[in-house]
Amino acid sequence: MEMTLAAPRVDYLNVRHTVASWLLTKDHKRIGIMYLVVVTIAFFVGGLFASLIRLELATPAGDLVSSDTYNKLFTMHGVAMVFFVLIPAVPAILGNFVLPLMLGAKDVAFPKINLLSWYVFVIGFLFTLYAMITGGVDTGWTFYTPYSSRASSTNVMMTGIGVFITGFSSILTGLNFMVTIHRMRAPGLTWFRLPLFVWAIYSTSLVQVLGTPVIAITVLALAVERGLGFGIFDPALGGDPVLFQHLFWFYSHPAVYIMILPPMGAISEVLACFSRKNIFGYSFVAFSSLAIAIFGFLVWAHHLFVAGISVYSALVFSFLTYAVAIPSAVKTFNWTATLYKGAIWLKAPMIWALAFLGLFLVGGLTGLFTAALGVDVHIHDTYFVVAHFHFIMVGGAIMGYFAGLHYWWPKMTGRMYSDIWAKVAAIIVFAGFNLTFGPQFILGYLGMPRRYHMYPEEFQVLNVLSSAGASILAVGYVLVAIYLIASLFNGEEAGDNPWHATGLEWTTQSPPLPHNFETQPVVTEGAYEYSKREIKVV
Amino acid sequence: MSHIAPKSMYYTIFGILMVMTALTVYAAFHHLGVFNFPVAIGIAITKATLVVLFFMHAKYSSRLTKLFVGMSFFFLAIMFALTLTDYMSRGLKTYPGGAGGAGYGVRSAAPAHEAAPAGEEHKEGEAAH
Amino acid sequence: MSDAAAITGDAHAHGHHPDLQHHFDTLEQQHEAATLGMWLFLVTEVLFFGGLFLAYMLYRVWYHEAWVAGSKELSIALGGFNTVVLIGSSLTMAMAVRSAQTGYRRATIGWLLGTMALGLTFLIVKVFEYKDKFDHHHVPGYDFHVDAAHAGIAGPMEIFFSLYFTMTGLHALHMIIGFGLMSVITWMAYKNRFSPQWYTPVEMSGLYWHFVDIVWIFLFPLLYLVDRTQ
Amino acid sequence: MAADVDRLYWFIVGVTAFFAILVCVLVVYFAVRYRTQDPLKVGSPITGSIPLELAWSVIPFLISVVIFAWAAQVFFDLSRPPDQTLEIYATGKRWMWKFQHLDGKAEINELHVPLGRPVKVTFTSEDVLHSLFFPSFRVKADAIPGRYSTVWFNATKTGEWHIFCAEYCGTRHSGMIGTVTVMEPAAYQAWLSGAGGGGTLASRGERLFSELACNTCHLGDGSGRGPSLFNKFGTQEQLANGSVVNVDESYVRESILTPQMKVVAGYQPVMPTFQGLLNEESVMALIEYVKSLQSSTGGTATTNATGAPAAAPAQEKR
Repeated sequence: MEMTLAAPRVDYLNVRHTVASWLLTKDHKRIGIMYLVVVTIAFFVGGLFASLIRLELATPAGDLVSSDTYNKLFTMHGVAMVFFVLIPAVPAILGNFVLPLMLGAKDVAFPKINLLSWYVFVIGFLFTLYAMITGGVDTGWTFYTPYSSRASSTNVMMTGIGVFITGFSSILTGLNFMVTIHRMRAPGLTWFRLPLFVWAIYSTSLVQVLGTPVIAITVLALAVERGLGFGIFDPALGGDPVLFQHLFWFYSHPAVYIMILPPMGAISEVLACFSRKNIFGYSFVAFSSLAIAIFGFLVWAHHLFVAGISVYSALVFSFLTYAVAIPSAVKTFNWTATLYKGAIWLKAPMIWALAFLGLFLVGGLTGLFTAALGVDVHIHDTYFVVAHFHFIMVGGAIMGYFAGLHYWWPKMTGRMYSDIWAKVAAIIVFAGFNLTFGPQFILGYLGMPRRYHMYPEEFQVLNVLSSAGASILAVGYVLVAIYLIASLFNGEEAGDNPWHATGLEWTTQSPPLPHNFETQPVVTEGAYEYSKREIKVV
Repeated sequence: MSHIAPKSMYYTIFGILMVMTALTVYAAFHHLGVFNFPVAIGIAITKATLVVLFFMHAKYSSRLTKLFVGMSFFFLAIMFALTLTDYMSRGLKTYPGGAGGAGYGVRSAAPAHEAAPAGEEHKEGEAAH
Repeated sequence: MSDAAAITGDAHAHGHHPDLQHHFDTLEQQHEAATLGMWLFLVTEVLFFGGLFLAYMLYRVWYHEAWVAGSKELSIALGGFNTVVLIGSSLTMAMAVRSAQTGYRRATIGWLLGTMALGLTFLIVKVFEYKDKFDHHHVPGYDFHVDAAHAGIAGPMEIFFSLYFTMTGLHALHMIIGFGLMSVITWMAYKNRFSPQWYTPVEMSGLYWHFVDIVWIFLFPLLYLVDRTQ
Repeated sequence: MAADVDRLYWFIVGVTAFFAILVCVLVVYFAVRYRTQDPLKVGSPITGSIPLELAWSVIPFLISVVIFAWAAQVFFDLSRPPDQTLEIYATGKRWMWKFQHLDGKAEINELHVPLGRPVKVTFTSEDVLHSLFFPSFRVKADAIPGRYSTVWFNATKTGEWHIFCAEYCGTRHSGMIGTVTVMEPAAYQAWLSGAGGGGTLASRGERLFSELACNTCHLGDGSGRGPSLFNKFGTQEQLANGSVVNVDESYVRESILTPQMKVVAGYQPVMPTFQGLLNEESVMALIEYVKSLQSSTGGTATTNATGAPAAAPAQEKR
């Protein structure tokens, strides 16, 4: 690993500088960075919509934008965030960057397909962006028929095409990672020596491969119904709109696990590193990822408890939903136990990870309410549900993504950001987040339905609190962007292993070589054998 | 690199597939009651299995490949089975002689109807004692 | 890729087989990865069509009469002919892969051309079938109507034809993509790119083609043969 | 019912708060207790504990099962209207709720109900999906075009409460709201006998029944081209294709709009469709009329709920 420091080191960033060398790259690390750019744009687009939504909801009357505009805002917020931020964030950015490094591989199994999936992703995003700019779409990100197929007069087709195309990116990425994990592991890197992030990515890929085609066909069926006048879900012909919801959620519920599993993996890495010890119950955490991925396919109709499915079916799905809660609980307890008797080094990634733990905990536990049939009848489609899934997806997935991003940022860029500012940002985001979405649980139980442009006046106090929280949240996110970008220009050299972490990605230089490793790494021990390293008794 | 199967195997499989195609058409013209559908789908599954095993060499592939093939049909079966829990039970009553579920109504049972409109006021009085 | 390798002076697996990509150690590993990837792609295809089959199943149970009536509007002769053609093309494809395995270039090209010819035949027949539906106003959303005897089940029959067109249309689209794939492979075979050591593209295209065949194996009885006795 | 939901709700609040606080306290305690500034210090090599893993898998599972069972019980109660409900029909259309009382009175975005009496609302949608949501009564269900859904509640407090549409339905989704007024039974009676109406719903159905010439085929004695509809509602009907169907609101609706789909055994599929000729209110009036054709009392009240299906005469035979 000794590098001659006399000449500037060659790394994946400075090996070529032309634009073409980026746009035609097959290097998984560069592709990861390119995803980072597009996803960040999508994040701020979605965030802009969210800000406008919260601004409008500061008053009960619809006085900032028209109802039609408001409906477009929450739809486009959902579409941008779900399909272009949450789903690709951790797998396509961090997964692309660190997965081959963690495996000791030179690249993913299919580098060309990897590049192709980035292009597919961008094309899908451009279609969606075009749909947003030329009038927007107002169906809600769920595209429920018959509103989407017969009633809405907005750009449903264009958005649907965008989502459809993006789905292929997700499929190709998942497929690529699965084959990579099966076939490209370094010598000695057995399944139970894999970092938990790899287990998480594998489980995610499984969901991407199995679930995404179903949303593709669902959107396609919607497209032929809307575009060609076919009738597959059309109640006027005797079709069943609930069937659309079944198909939609067969993908979109597991998609929640596409969003949350990889951040869970990143959290395992960060917690192990900054506790300086093994993950408590490695195999339980590893298998709980797989279990979540598989059980995740058995619970979709808990989105349909009041949608007109049979009571017996609701019973089955409610029970299965409680079953999928268990692996998540197991993970949380194991993470907590990991901290026990660790040597806890509270650097910025750890702060983000601990914030994740708190928020994900609330998100997961409030899932017990929505899965409970008798309660769900009341809270379904209210702000309770909005708060619940934001705790999972923003409190969980986005916090986990930021934890991972802060953890691997020095590896990706070779630069270190300001630790203090990063901690401040984590605390601001944590506080702002709780203030934004905490009151929404109460709003929901009081009965405020989601997707409401105007609301009765008695809900105003809680809505103002929520909007105030959102502005704090926005400050936090902008702060993150500022200090991370600043680190590129004036950040300290990070060094190859600033966190003194285990894992193959830290054995190569920062930023890594174009082909990752000088020599083929050979693995002889488990992923988190901190205790076998330099032991220093205090 | 891979197993090379004899030409005769491919021709045999093709022959079997042709026979089964003829069989499925033949079966469609005979009234088999509820069995028409299972027979048709059974023949189709057999044909598909033959193609997968021999034409697509799944028989000679790694266990992992076989696992993936099985996985796709496993999850497809989950999709069908769990969706059917809804569609197959929509017509059931929630309790004997009673009402269908709240909002789960379509093909479900009707409440035993009790109130004819003309009796409304009369009943109102009853309920209030 | 290779430029980067040159700069770092990283001495890795170049100089083996020309088709061995830099990030694999052996052709064997590369082939296995490709096979696995292709099968995973087919897994997604199974679930892709699966969604439509699910819709088909549910409506078939609900609207059996409409399904029977709709099915009778389809031509068993043409559908059956196409089934034979497509299974035949699967045979020629399997033989093409076998020829590539054993290194017979001319035979490979011949079988591939045969596969393409059969695929084209299928598509041409499909065009005539579609045209017939247009003539009989059986295209949903496009002046759809059914004869008076079925007026009461016109709605569900429209659903039947919606599914018919979506499923066979998607299948035909897969055929067209497969045809394009075959053209490329044939050209590669013509350029003598394959050898018994490396014929992965032929095999992968073969897997895809067989999958498209399997979809039709289900579509034929489900759409054309619902119940001919009623 | 609302009280039952709330009890369950607060139980889950208790359980989740316990675990949330437990984990948060442990995380914060560990993070403070074991913190270090020394990056080279390592933690204890603890890799796991099977008993602990089992404990925190099994205990949450058992708690989940308790919540599941309790919630399922509440759900079944919510799904199961009691006998002797006050029936109200409703239609959702963009962007209003239309309520139809059996005595003929109709309301838009307003609903008056008596205190202390179970009310059952049977509703559908004329266009896209809606969801009829009574937050104060803790019930909601989606309104689906072409199908009937029901919710029921028993108001325990007088006053005015919200009605919301909870399923996104387009531009004025947030304006598709209304007020349910819970009144003392006496006040309710007074309100009911006030102006408005125009005959009961069933009598409107009866009028339609003859205007549309339904009565030329559906003769009372069953000798017509269509089956008699007397004492039909709530029974089971043998269909021409061999299956059996429950004669409920949905089946009557289906028979009016797509009459050839489920033909009664022994009859020819000769009935014309009324799709496009009837609006949802008219269909509901017809259904109410068919419902009123009960037993020997012939249109007057029959409160014998339990006996009705069993006492119904045998199916039509030809």
